[in-house]
Amino acid sequence: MKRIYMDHGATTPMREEVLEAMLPFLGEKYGNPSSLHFFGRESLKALDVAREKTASCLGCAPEEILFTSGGTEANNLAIIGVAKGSPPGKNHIITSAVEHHAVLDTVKFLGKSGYDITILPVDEYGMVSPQQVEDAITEQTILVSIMTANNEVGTIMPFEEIGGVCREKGVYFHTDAVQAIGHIHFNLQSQPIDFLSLSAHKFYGPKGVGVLYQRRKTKLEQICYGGGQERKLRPGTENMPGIVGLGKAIELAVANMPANREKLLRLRDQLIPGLLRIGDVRLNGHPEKRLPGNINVSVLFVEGESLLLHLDLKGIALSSGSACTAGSLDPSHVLLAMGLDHQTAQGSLRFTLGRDNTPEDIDYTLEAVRETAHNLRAMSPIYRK
Amino acid sequence: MKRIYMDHGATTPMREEVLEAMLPFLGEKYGNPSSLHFFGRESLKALDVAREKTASCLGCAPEEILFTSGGTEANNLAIIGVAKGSPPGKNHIITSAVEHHAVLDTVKFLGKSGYDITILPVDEYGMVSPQQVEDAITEQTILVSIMTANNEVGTIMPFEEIGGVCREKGVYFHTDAVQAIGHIHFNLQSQPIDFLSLSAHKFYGPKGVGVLYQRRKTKLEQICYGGGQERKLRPGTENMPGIVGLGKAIELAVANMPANREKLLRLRDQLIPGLLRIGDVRLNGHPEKRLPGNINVSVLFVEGESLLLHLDLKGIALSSGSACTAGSLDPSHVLLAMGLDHQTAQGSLRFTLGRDNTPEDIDYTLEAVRETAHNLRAMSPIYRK
Amino acid sequence: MYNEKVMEHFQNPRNVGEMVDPGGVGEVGNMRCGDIMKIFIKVEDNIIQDIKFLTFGCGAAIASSSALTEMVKGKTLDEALLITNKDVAEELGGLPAPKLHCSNLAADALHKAIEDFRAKQ
Amino acid sequence: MYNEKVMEHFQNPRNVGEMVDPGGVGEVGNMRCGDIMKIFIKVEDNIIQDIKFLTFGCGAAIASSSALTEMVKGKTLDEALLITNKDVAEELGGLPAPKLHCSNLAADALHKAIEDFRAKQ
Ligand SMILES: Cc1ncc(COP(=O)(O)O)c(C=O)c1O
Ligand SMILES: Cc1ncc(COP(=O)(O)O)c(C=O)c1O
Repeated sequence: MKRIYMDHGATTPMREEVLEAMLPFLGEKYGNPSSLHFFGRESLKALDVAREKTASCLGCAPEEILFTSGGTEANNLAIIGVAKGSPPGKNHIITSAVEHHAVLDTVKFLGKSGYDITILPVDEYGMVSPQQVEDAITEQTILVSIMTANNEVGTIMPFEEIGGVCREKGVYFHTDAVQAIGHIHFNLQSQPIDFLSLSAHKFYGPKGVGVLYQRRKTKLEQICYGGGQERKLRPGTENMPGIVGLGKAIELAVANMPANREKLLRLRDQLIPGLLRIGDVRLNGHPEKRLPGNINVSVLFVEGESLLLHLDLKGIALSSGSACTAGSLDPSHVLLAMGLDHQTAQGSLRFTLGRDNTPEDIDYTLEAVRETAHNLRAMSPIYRK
Repeated sequence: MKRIYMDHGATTPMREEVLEAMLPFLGEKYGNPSSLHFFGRESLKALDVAREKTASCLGCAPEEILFTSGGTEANNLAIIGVAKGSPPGKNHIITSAVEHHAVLDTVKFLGKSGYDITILPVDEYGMVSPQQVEDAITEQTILVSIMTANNEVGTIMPFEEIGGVCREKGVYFHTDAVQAIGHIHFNLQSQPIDFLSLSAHKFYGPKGVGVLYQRRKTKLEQICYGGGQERKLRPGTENMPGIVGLGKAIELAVANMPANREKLLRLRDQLIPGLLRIGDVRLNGHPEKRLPGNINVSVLFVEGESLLLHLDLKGIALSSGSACTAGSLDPSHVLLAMGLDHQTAQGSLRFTLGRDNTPEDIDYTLEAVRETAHNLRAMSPIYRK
Repeated sequence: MYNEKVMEHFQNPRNVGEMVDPGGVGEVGNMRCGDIMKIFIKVEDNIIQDIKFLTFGCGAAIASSSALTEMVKGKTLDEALLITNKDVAEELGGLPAPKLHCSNLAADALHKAIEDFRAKQ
Repeated sequence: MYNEKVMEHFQNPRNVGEMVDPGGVGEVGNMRCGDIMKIFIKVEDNIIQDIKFLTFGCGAAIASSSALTEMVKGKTLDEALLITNKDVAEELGGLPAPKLHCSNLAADALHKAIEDFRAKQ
């Protein structure tokens, strides 16, 4: 069966160039970069190169790049690490209701550990305003963590303006850019961002490796203890193939950004109107300020998992904010925070398009969604014809 | 130049069979195991298989296996995770002076965070006795963490007896088995071990992935927050190629254990006497209770880094406990804890042999060490002819 | 995730639809997990002659509705009342653990439909 | 880690050895990092005619001892006293940061040897 992958927000296929870059480090270049000898020096050099590539893609210095085991760890290190390193009396952290769990649950954990936390509500598009952040900052605030772009609905936050507010108030600003990299241009030297998280497998790189950018002279404590790797802030033998792969992947993602963006926008502008034409379908997230590849809709009167299963049987891979697909009791916390009722949230479908998708994929998908929605609505007790 | 790698304690070359097992997950099998669709299910299945393989190699249940980003994270999760989950009043942790920094520094961190800690001294061989552990356990003790075998000197601890003492006293026992796996047989169903750490790159698997075994019904808190992966105890998108590689690597390591052991013992029994014949060379660590591939010696009157550099120029890769190679002010904390003076510790060399080493390698190495020692001693102000 | 039997019912659900002039109707809804099931029965001589369902819900919800309708067609009301949600899950060869409680409510809906039928007599 | 010039001195150290009947001897030892250096000088007409060293230490320690001996041979004592550890590191084209302070002590040993020589006059 032909399979169409439209779940690039969950993970992406690795690019062949990335695998090629990794292969030597899965083979003969196996040294531990901490070792003094030839094998170690060979790896250390590759580690430095990957760090330089990553830094140059983000517009920062190589010493500001910390490699982690993924986006989750990067977020934890930024948030817990800043909290642990904060001076006495500074114990207030601000985030938003639509963050990924790797931010939200970390902040909530700190909330239970004696920190003051503020979880800002969002508007109907999933957006936080700079004014909200400004109003929430107090004398005790040490950190504001607001994502660059949302993983479920694709909404792009006014992160530069929010960072500007933080800078003005002397508060650290962290942004989870896991979904944004490759779609949004960063130049961290000039942007008011102190910490930024990435995860390689979201931009056609390998799983199990990520980045925390840490602006020079900011205070961060380690959250894991051991060897001296990554300036002692992230100890453990480096995941060399992963890091080398990340370096290659970010280089490609940033270089291909304009072309990729154009391509995704064309596909999206084919998909969205087609979905809306099915009827009783609403677009979730901001109509314009959204990631080019993200299309989140609610197919009213049907439930997401059953939609997904039928589409999967037709070879189409995507995701849903339905409770059943999340293995939780409630549907997507993002959709609920945006004010959707449970039923509408249950019927959400997330398409996240990628570089291999074609206009034919979109046509096929539209037909499949139309048919599935029709069949499921026919058996839905809440559908009124 | 022919290169001879004798630093398998630092990291090992990945086996080809492991790379082969990983390749599909670096290619077309790229799904996120949390995804409901075909791509996700394909990965979930492979995740389950890797977990089952690992469990069967350790003699435990698949549900007792947690995949981590490496040995360091496994140690941190075990120690901080048990500490965080301990009932009020239970705040005492015991470890030894010769642990890897991923254990020792983690315990010391807890010591600074209000926990009571005991760091047991070791004898001249780097060994802790079950009696020492028994004497140190108090009503407040929650955890004893003693490594299975030491990474620097290869000494094998009486870990089963120590575990037995812990079991009797109702205290959790964690063992860092990062260096032991593939050399020591585990059957966790019957051994009194509650937590055990592994790191794949030490047994011919990939870097950036490890295991924490957690005995059923033990209490462990997460130390990182995010998604629901690994029973919520280790959130973040799974490093699928790494985990699949680990599964293959542990299977091979355990299956080849007897043959590999025999081979390493033969090489070791060629290397140790040859080194001692050089003169003014002493063997560090236990004479018998040591890992088969580990040979740690002090070459008196010379310093380790300069030895390493000369041997590296001759194509031989190994490591040293000298301060200069550790990038620290003091030589190996392990050698110092065993009672070596600074000078003797400075001249330590660690050979960790592996499956590709040959008797010819040993001959070549012995000649190289002899020549290097001779030349360096000739310029040493502390050498008396 | 789902076994073949569940998927088969999910793909080809039996007895789907609204019933004209039903003898009894039962509806259960569980907004937490988002499932709503509606069962219609036609009863003659104390026997379930016909049964139909409408379901808003996940794969497990649809498959268990479908399986239930097959299980009870031709049964007496008293026999039908003995069927539990657990029986339906077993008939399907098992359901994933998280689905057992929130999406496996078809028997409850049937019992309500039988109650409704009896109340109308 | 080390640049080529450092490695060249490390592999082929100049002026290694003990001196018979030296004019002055200087020793510095730094047991923290484990380096010990001993410098022997032969002085004639206030000029360093010959110099030798013995060093227990890492690559940086050996290379800086060697480089220093080349730098000062033929210099007057006053010129030699102006040479600092930093000058030695620069002569070597730089040393890794962690080595700058603990393994780069050759100039100190030389100064002690000159002191020793002068004290004996
Ligand atoms: C916005 C966002 N942050 C963080 C993460 C976590 O990344 P990872 O699962 O690679 O640790 C994800 C992806 O799941 C994400 O979409
Ligand atoms: C005994 C021991 N424990 C833990 C570790 C840490 O493992 P990793 O560096 O893979 O995190 C190592 C290796 O460096 C080790 O030898």
